[in-house]
Amino acid sequence: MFQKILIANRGEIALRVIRACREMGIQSVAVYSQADVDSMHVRLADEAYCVGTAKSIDSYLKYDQIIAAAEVGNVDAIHPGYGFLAENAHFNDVCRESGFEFIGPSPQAMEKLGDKNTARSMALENNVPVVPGSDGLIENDSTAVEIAREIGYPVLIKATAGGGGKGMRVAETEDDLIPALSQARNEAQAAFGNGGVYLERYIGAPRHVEVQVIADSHGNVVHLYERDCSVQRRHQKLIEEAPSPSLPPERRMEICEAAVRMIRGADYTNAGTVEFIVDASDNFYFIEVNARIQVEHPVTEMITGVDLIKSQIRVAAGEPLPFKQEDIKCIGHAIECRINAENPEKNFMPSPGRIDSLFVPGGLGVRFDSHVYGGYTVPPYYDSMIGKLIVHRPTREQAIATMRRALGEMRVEGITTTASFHDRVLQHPEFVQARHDTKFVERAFLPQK
Amino acid sequence: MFQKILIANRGEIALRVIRACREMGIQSVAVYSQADVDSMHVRLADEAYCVGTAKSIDSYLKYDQIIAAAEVGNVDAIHPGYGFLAENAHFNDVCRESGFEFIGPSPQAMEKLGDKNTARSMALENNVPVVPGSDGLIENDSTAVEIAREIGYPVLIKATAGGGGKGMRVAETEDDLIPALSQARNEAQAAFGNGGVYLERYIGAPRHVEVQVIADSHGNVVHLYERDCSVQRRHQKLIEEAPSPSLPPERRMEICEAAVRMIRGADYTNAGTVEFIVDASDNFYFIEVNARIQVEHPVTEMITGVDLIKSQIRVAAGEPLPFKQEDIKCIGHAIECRINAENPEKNFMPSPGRIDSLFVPGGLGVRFDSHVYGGYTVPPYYDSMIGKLIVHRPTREQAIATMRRALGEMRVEGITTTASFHDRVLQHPEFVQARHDTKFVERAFLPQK
Amino acid sequence: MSKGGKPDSSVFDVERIREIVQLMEQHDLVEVDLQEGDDKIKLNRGATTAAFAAPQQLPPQVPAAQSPPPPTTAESDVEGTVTINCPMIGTFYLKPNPKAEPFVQVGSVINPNTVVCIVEAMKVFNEIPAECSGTIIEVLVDDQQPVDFGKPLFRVKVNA
Amino acid sequence: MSKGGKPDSSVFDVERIREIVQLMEQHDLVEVDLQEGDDKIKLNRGATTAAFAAPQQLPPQVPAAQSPPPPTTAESDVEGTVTINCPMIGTFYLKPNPKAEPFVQVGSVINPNTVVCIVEAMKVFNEIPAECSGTIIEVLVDDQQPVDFGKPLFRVKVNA
Repeated sequence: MFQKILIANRGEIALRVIRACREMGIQSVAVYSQADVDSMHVRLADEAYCVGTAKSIDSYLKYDQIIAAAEVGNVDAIHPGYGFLAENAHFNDVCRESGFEFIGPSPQAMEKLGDKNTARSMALENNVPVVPGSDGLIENDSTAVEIAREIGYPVLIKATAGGGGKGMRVAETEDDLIPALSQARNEAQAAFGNGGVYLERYIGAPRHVEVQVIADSHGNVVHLYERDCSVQRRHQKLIEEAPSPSLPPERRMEICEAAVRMIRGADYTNAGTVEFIVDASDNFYFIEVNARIQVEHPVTEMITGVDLIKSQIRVAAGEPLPFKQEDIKCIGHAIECRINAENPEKNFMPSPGRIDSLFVPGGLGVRFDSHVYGGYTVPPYYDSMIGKLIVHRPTREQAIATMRRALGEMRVEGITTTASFHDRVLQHPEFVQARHDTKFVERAFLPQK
Repeated sequence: MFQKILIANRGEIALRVIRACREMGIQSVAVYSQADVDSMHVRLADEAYCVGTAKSIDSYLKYDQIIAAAEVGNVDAIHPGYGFLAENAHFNDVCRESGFEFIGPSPQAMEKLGDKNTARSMALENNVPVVPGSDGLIENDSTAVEIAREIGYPVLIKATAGGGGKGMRVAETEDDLIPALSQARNEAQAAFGNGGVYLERYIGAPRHVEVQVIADSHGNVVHLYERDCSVQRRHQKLIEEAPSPSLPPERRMEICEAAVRMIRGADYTNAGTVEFIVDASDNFYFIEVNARIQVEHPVTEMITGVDLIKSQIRVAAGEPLPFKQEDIKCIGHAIECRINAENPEKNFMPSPGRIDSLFVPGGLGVRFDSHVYGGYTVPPYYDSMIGKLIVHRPTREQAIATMRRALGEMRVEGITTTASFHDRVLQHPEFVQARHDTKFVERAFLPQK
Repeated sequence: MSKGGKPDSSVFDVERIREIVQLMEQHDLVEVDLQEGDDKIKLNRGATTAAFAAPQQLPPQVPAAQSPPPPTTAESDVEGTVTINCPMIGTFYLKPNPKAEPFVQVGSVINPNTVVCIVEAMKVFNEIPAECSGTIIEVLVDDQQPVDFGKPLFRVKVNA
Repeated sequence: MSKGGKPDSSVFDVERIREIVQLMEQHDLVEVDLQEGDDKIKLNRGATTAAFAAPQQLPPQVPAAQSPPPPTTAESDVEGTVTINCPMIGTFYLKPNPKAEPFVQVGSVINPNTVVCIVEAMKVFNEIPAECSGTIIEVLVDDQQPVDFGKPLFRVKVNA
């Protein structure tokens, strides 16, 4: 087992990894930017090194400084958390080349799955359903028209290098197709320097369901059931829950097994998430694999009792998984609300600043994963999440009640948070009845343009 | 179901009840002393009424003010928490006479079980093992000698009205008996106005094991397994865990079933705890029934998933228990550390004062039940507990690791707490190997006189 | 002091803006929005932090952690006055019965034994004595409202 | 001082905008919105955040939220001196090799190009230039110790 691990991240996920290390008797090394000197991850780690100035590009994204910190700290392994360098196959490679285990999949698996076309092909090979679409890039307009007819309208045009909605267009009819295609190409070229696009069937208001999988280097692949992350605003997840409140039991087993096939087929080790969209008839389609631990991993931990970060560390150290598929039981229902320093009244404008006073919710069924404290200043340089409020109760109804209670008792004075917005979502009939999809928040809460 | 409940308590247990009410859609009414105006229970309740000055005797113990608050608040029921008026049968009666349901057992059951001799007789009637001893009070010295011979030395002399070790003496041999008897009588007379004493076999270093039971008014009595509370200092529990780490499985079933017989035999409704001592050969002996919710109830909630406060409220409202015995599963291991504002370096001297800054432990498996926050002043008038740190993990070993991690990351600046002491206990081999008993803390940590 | 009020000066007058901003700072204003016809001055300040500390504080008339029962009357924050505070929780009655005159009203001269109100609790109507001498200058609670321990009921100008 | 008040000046008068911006900065204004007929000046300061970043966190010698790599030297809290701060994480070497003399010691006179130490990171021995002129008055780190970004290495009395 590792003696010492460096955490190449900040905020709550840095704390999460430090906590796992401490419980395993592993020394932890934090890195931090000058803006994070008062951060809890710096205080709680066994050692901490400043790696640069506030902006991520000058600190948390600087390979050389992070590797140098790993050398100075004399660590065995590096945990990348999520965001920053977590899905950077090159950094992954550099870590290993420099003699540090990277706690995540191999650079090869990361790279393959990071490319959407390759990932899609792998899904098809492994009998994992994908959204009907073009096999690879669209060569020219006439092929596009043909393929779109096969797929059936509406069709979605997507940039192969894309992300965040850039280079994405919907064509409702054949008349829209050619103009939409050229817009998408131009946007993709401008944004990513790669104008390659592909087509697929447009699924208007899907649910987002993802399956947590973990694989060791001994050929064991185990899923830890699914999460529903359909409460999103502009593709940003706001609320996640496990298990899915709306997937029929037989579909649930199918989607989990598909995810295991995908991970096994990719020769993937460590924790990964297989993302799907689910249409109104409960058909599911593979979207992508997130080759890292995810923000919302705690809901899975709550229903399974499995510590995912410790499992990541064990697997990276070459140990076999300490559980088999049949050991994983799903007990109760868990919900996570991402508490962001944003003003929901002002279009979710970031609200960084000093937290003058804080009351952390507690009591039965409540978990709060956060790096903030009363007197802490939320810096403006990083993402606005200040904590994850997680509840676990025997039923979804009880979990919602506990979450609303916990949101209500949380006090974060000095900055504005999204807690009040979450409370509105949690009492909306669509959410309560689990009839919501990924367009729910826009439809129900955001001002229509 | 009740519309509105008054909580006749303060601190973390007041919060605990308010939380249950909020999740059930019940309005909550807090009462508070002038010293507690900034208290979290005042802020979180739907209404709050000041009932007097700082000292408990002038506020939290004032029946008339509490009943008046219940009238002004127009509540349906009163939850007494623990301590203060919780086991006061007269207050219980006054609540009911004034038209408010008392969330607890009937005054009759409370009174019967509150008397140690009656409770002992009831145990015998219900085939619940008791420590071998005199059937009732010792009439005179010669009977004492006879009975002590039957019981076998060492024998313990105990005041019938006693508590906290007052009026208690051990006689190692027959020579010690008569002097010890008269000392115990005099002390009991002085302390309680009642010199009645009885004899029982002295069990030197027992474990303290108690069984959580809940009964409804429809004849259903269900146990929620046992707790071990052997980590004590001067009869004050410091650390509690569930399940017992040292009781063999068959004994475990026997002790739980004995507790159910006791509660059923006493015509007891609502939550109650049946306390036993367990000797080195795993024989268990009934000690008493605690006719209230207990400080350590969360460890039972963690392993069973049952919300005990909500169950109390439901039962008091006349509802049947929503579960049967066979529904109660014991999952994982839970530990609670009572975090007190005391200085373990200075003989646990209370350390009230302002909490300048607070970092609440979080993460997987951690629950913190507390009314304090950064900027809160711990008043000197009440008990020194500022929170209960509770962990729940699949195994005891993991629970200890998580507790040590959580204790380590807790920051309570401005006052001294017992967190560091708990950490020492948790790494002691006797505790780790579960070989400890109620004398463990004295033996291992306290300066010998 | 201010010259910014001159109706003929431009809204773009930096000197006037400076004065407004200083005012905002001194008085912790977050926003000033002035408009006159087509003229408009709107200023927003960022940190509103000073405002947060205050609310939790104790009502000024009740000392924080007082352990002996406080006097029914307590020094008030208004000089030369005291408040008569409620010694128990209950319902406040200004009149002995609905048709009667109030026990006291603004201007009533009281001595320590003057009954100033009734607080009803548990069906008992408790007559509350003034416990001070002076003149009632303000009734602080409406008739038949719930009151709790320490609640200021009347403000009294004490006899010099 | 202010010339911005001239009613005849254009809204595009940079001098006036500068003054307003200075005001905004000094007084932590987030927004200024001025309108007079069709003339309008509206200024928004991006983040209320500039105010937040600064206070507690940063070591005083390093300017707050500087994004280009900061100067190796920074003003020190001791008057007339600066510190040479470490531009990277690594291991600090005072000497080019174990048997050699230190690059500098107390009393050494340095110019911006003087190599003051080596910081080894990832097997690369980086020579660190002084980037200031003056006299070394204190060596702040022991030889072969780990150093990280921004760590003060030397105190320098700067040339007057």
